[in-house]
Amino acid sequence: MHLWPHWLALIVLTPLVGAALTPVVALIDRRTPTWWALSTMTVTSFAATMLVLRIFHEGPFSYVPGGWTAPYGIELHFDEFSAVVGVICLVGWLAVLFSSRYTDSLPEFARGRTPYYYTLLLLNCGGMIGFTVTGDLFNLFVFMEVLSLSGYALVAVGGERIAEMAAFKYLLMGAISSLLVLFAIGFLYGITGTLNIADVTARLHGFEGPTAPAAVALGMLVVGFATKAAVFPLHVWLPDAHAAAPSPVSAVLSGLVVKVGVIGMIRVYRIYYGSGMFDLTVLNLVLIWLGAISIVMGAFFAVFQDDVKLMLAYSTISNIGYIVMGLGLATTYGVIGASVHIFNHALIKATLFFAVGAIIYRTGYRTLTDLRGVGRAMPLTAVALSVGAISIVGIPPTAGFLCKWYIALGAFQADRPFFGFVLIFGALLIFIYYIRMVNAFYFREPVHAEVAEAKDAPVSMLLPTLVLASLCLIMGILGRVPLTFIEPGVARLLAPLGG
Amino acid sequence: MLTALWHNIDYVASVVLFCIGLYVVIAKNNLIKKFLGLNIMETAVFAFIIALGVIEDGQPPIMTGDAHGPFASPLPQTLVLTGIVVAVSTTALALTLIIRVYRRFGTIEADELRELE
Amino acid sequence: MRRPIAISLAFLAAVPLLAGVAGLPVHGDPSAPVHTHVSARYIEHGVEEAGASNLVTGVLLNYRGLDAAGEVTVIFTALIAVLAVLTVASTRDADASNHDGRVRRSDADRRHPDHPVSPIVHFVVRLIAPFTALYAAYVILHGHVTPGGGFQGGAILGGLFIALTMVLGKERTRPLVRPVLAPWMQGAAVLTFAAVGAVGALLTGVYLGFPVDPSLRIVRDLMLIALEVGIALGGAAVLAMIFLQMEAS
Amino acid sequence: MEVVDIRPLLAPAMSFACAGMVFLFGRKTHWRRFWMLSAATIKMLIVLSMLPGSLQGVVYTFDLVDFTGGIGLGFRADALGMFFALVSSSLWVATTVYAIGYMREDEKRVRFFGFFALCVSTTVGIAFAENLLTFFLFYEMLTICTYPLVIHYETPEALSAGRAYLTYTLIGGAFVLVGTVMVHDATGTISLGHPGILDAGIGTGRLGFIFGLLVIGFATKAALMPLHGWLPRAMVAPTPVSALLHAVAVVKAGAFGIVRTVYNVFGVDLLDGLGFTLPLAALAAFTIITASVIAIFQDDLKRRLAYSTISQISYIVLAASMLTPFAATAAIVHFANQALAKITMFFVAGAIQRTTGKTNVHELAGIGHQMPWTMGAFTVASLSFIGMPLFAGFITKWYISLGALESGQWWFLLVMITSSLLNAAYFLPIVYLAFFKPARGAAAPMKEARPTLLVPTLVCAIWVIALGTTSEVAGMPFSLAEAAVRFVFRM
Amino acid sequence: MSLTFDIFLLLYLIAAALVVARAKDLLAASIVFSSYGLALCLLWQYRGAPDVAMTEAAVGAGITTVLFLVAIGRTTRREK
Repeated sequence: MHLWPHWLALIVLTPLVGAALTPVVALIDRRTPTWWALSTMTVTSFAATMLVLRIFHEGPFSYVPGGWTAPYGIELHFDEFSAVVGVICLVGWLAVLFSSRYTDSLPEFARGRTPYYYTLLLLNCGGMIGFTVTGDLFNLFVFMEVLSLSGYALVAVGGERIAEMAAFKYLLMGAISSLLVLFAIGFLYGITGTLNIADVTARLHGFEGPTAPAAVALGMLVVGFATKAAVFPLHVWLPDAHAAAPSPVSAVLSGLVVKVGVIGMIRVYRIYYGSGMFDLTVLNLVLIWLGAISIVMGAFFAVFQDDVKLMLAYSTISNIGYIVMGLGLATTYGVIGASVHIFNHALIKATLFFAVGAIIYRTGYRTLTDLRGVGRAMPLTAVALSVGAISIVGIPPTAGFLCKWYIALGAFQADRPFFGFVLIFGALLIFIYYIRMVNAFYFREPVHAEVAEAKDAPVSMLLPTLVLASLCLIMGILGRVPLTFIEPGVARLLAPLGG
Repeated sequence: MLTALWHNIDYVASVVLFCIGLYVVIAKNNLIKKFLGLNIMETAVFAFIIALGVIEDGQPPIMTGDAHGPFASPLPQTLVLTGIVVAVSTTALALTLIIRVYRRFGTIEADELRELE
Repeated sequence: MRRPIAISLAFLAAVPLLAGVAGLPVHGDPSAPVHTHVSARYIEHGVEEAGASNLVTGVLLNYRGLDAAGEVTVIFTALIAVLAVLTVASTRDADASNHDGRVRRSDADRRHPDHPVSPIVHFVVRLIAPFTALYAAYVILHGHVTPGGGFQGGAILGGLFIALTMVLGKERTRPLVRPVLAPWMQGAAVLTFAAVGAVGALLTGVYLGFPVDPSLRIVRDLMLIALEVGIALGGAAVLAMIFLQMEAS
Repeated sequence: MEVVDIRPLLAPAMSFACAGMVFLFGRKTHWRRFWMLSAATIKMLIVLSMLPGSLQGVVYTFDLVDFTGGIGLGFRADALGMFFALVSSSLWVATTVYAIGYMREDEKRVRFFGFFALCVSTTVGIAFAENLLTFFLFYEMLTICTYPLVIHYETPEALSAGRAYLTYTLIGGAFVLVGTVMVHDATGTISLGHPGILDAGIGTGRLGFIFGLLVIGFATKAALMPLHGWLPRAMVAPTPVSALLHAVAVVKAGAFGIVRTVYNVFGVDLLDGLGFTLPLAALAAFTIITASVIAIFQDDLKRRLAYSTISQISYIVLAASMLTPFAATAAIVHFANQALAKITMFFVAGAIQRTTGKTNVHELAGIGHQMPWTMGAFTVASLSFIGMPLFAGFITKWYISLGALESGQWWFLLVMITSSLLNAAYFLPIVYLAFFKPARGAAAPMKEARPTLLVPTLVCAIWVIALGTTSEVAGMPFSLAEAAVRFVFRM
Repeated sequence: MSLTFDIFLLLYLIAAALVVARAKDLLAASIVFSSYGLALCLLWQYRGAPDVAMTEAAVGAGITTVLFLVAIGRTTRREK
């Protein structure tokens, strides 16, 4: 049997089945869950590679489990935006590797949380993968729940003092947003009688009858996904949750899980642009403004944080602002920039959280004041951190640059130069923070002996960090590749708008 | 408009329930209470989706020999089945977190927790 | 302060929602898209295509099998999440056998002894327990013909287990949750879906495919029943373990 | 004629590599010196090796990476860039020697020399930047690399000066970036390889916006008033850094940016029709006069020099905004003239401070007898600034005046004359004090600065005279400036 | 399905929800919530959704309530 057509099903199933078996293999030995999770992610990554290769060759394609063609069955649909599975697998794989030593430092893990931790990590990745590749609205919701539930638990699993509280806050907002999405799916189903995204789009095209349900559904979907993506003012759950989680989890949450909201929004846009039911100018304007506020506010709060992880969490809000703004601009450049930033920000943020995690692992401190002088003690980690830092600011030739450039261009293309300014000043604010960080890490005398005597991170942490850091550079230099890759997808998304 | 609402009385009821739930989630201070509110919201959405599949003088979509139509749509029912499972999962995790929070801080009132943080 | 905001927000949500529902096709209207589009085919061909008279089961397991797979994954996730969050430092005797979610006698246990239960409840629960179990089995195995199915039956089984635990105490029900078996039980539903899906892939060429050929009808029915049983066992195990874990915390 | 050649990349890479070596292996003094000196020399030789070709109109280009559609990193050594690169790379050698002498006892030498090398690397990067993005990149890197130098002593004063410096220049950088994006949006290219890429079809409003953004962005670094606030405060830095900031790198980078904006982004023809440059010229004139007046009242020698710098840099801006060939020549030549004279002065100030510990002007009475060679060099530089013929500064003033006449804006002449008088008013008293006022108390015996400080000072002073006398000699920097002007004015 | 019964059920649901909202005693709120679930179950049975009704009875009214009770037992019964 040739596996070629089945990768799409396998990529969804592998992590889930792997997760289901993780508690089983945990019976064998304390270390097996790590290796098991690692090999599961390896298989998944292989599947992701095959899928990305296939879309390079053929363009978007579908798979129908059960053989019931859409709209009667569930369709898995792989388009350019789904290629984000590549980065999900990569970061997931590295996060597992990173965790192998990291979890030793968490007291709670000495008492049997380890297998559950890996199970949740796999479930989280599996949920995200399912979410990105499904072509069915309700299936989207189901996978969203898988990844959300595991995400809530992963926040709490580290045992930080406020972890459970942060997780609960995250859960409450996440659950409400999920409900909004489900409600909206109900509305769309009520007026179209179908759940398949493409079919919903087709049936809404030239829809006769009251449009109010579709409009309400649109509103709820946007609010729901914006909450998942932590767009201002629905971001309140994010900083605590991402700061309280164990660092590899923070990398996954900040780099990937919030992006799920954005991908959800892209799917929503696909429906509503495609059906041409509404003129979305006002919504887009709202999104642009919210994006702009997120950028500035996130960056502003980030600047004043002493806690490194908290500051990274705020910078995530800022970066989500970029993406949302790019989407809202609804110009080719803007949307391309936003879509590529989904990929690149995942790499960058994971780099940063890994590096910070390694530093915390070695020193036990997490504020700038405490970590003075750590750059000299842990040179390689600090170099990776610096690379991530300049990437997130968007300095060429790193990964963060081209996307922001494109989003800024998109702002000018949409004749909204003001937002170009906002974008650049947001980057500037973040830049100030990183200068503070570099200053503290390299040019101040250590205040703690642990910091001064720290050794560079162990290989299992250093390797993921450095791999990602070098990818930040490579993706910057080869920035054209993702841009051209995503372009047909964006063109298809925006085609109904004309031009 | 009002007639439309009257004919769709199931829908209206679920909207009302949804809003009551929303009110509880936002207004109440106690985390368990908040989550009771969320459960009300969830059931409201389920009621809404079930109502979508209802058909006039309908039968359950079970095709045993003597059954005759019209049949209610089976699809919304499957959605709600899944939804209920999701809801109970969320509830279980939320209550677990609440228990842990109580162990750590000795309270589950949101404002007191905010001060303790 | 909080209440006015909440009330206004609730009203703010109510207005568009009401406007939205007012625009929906009239409740129960047979010509609504819900009944004419996708569902129409289910009702018309569902029985022979999906192999279940109960169309809900048919749709859930066959047409939209991936949803059901996702559903069991969700509840599995919930269990793992609960286990991960509640496996806490208070149990100092931790060792490898702790991974299984088996209930341990912890400090918490000693603080909260099992509540004494009135003899009547005790008696009633014990009396109906076998019948409940039988009913659950019926619901599970007959789910493709009558209302019910794997998850409903699983929930009943889980509920039964919980009731028994409350009445008889953990000591008596613990043997039901064997350490070696527990992890398998947790993931039973997910694994069943994977296995049945793989069998389907071998038979029909698509994952979770069910053979439609009349000669293979028995295979299809077996697959469906396997799914039902898997979901039921997994669901019951998950619900029971969630309860036990919370109870033991 | 354009030739693909790696040398424009190699030049900045050289000091970059040097910085790396210093950071990695800089703990040993002799190794550090070896790296610094050899890198400085090799780099100067690389730049010099391009000079003959450049004089004949050859442009060396090297595209490092092209991200997409013209956005990329590229290097291009045209005449204008060559001029700037030549100035900075040759002065690097002098400053390196000086700094080795000056920083001999300092504890944080590794950091100092590492970032020092990085600064020069980025300066040459700015000179050779093929497009606005590359320009911006090096421009920002320069900001970052000078920050550790400014805060070198880490006193509260130094830290606050560093913060002010960063605030000004980073915000300026953001303006530049916005401008760059707008240029790309308007034209689809951001290349600096043409005598103007924008055209009037874009609309005056937008053009004005872009011009404002770029000029404001660059003016923060060029310390054009009222954006000069950071510069006097940054005087807390060690003297070689001040010399670097003022003469070679930072301020010049800002001025160079304005020159690039005027000549390569907008182009003379376009700006001539738009009239944006008139306010810029007025601002520059205002800065020249005001800064000079403030300088008169400064007692701290370095602060006086700082205000003098603000004034002098505006010459470049003023000349550039006149949009005539003569004035353009002046603008370009002034890069060298001002750099050499000012670096001489800073070297002197540092030498005095290191040798006698004096930092204020009023303490300098009689110091000319104590350090005759040093103060001689100072006198040469002063005369150059005043605009005495045979000194470098004269060339600038002469060509600006010619440009003023050429464009018919006679009031620039007034500015020139006033500023010469003011220059005299704040420099000559120092010379007078040094040589003709007896020292208070017992006259100190003659005690020159140590050779590592003295020799670079004298070399620079000699160059000030050389530049002032050899403008007609072929192969000297002046002819390079003329080549640049020919390109800009499409002659 | 009579309209009166419909309206009665729906009103009961809303009333139960309001009681849940108002009750200071979390235990009481949970019990009322359980009855709310049973009412829903009844409603759905009449709406032609016996599968969902069964699930709601077992899970929504049953297990969810048990979980709430356990949580209340582990934390606090009174809402402040």
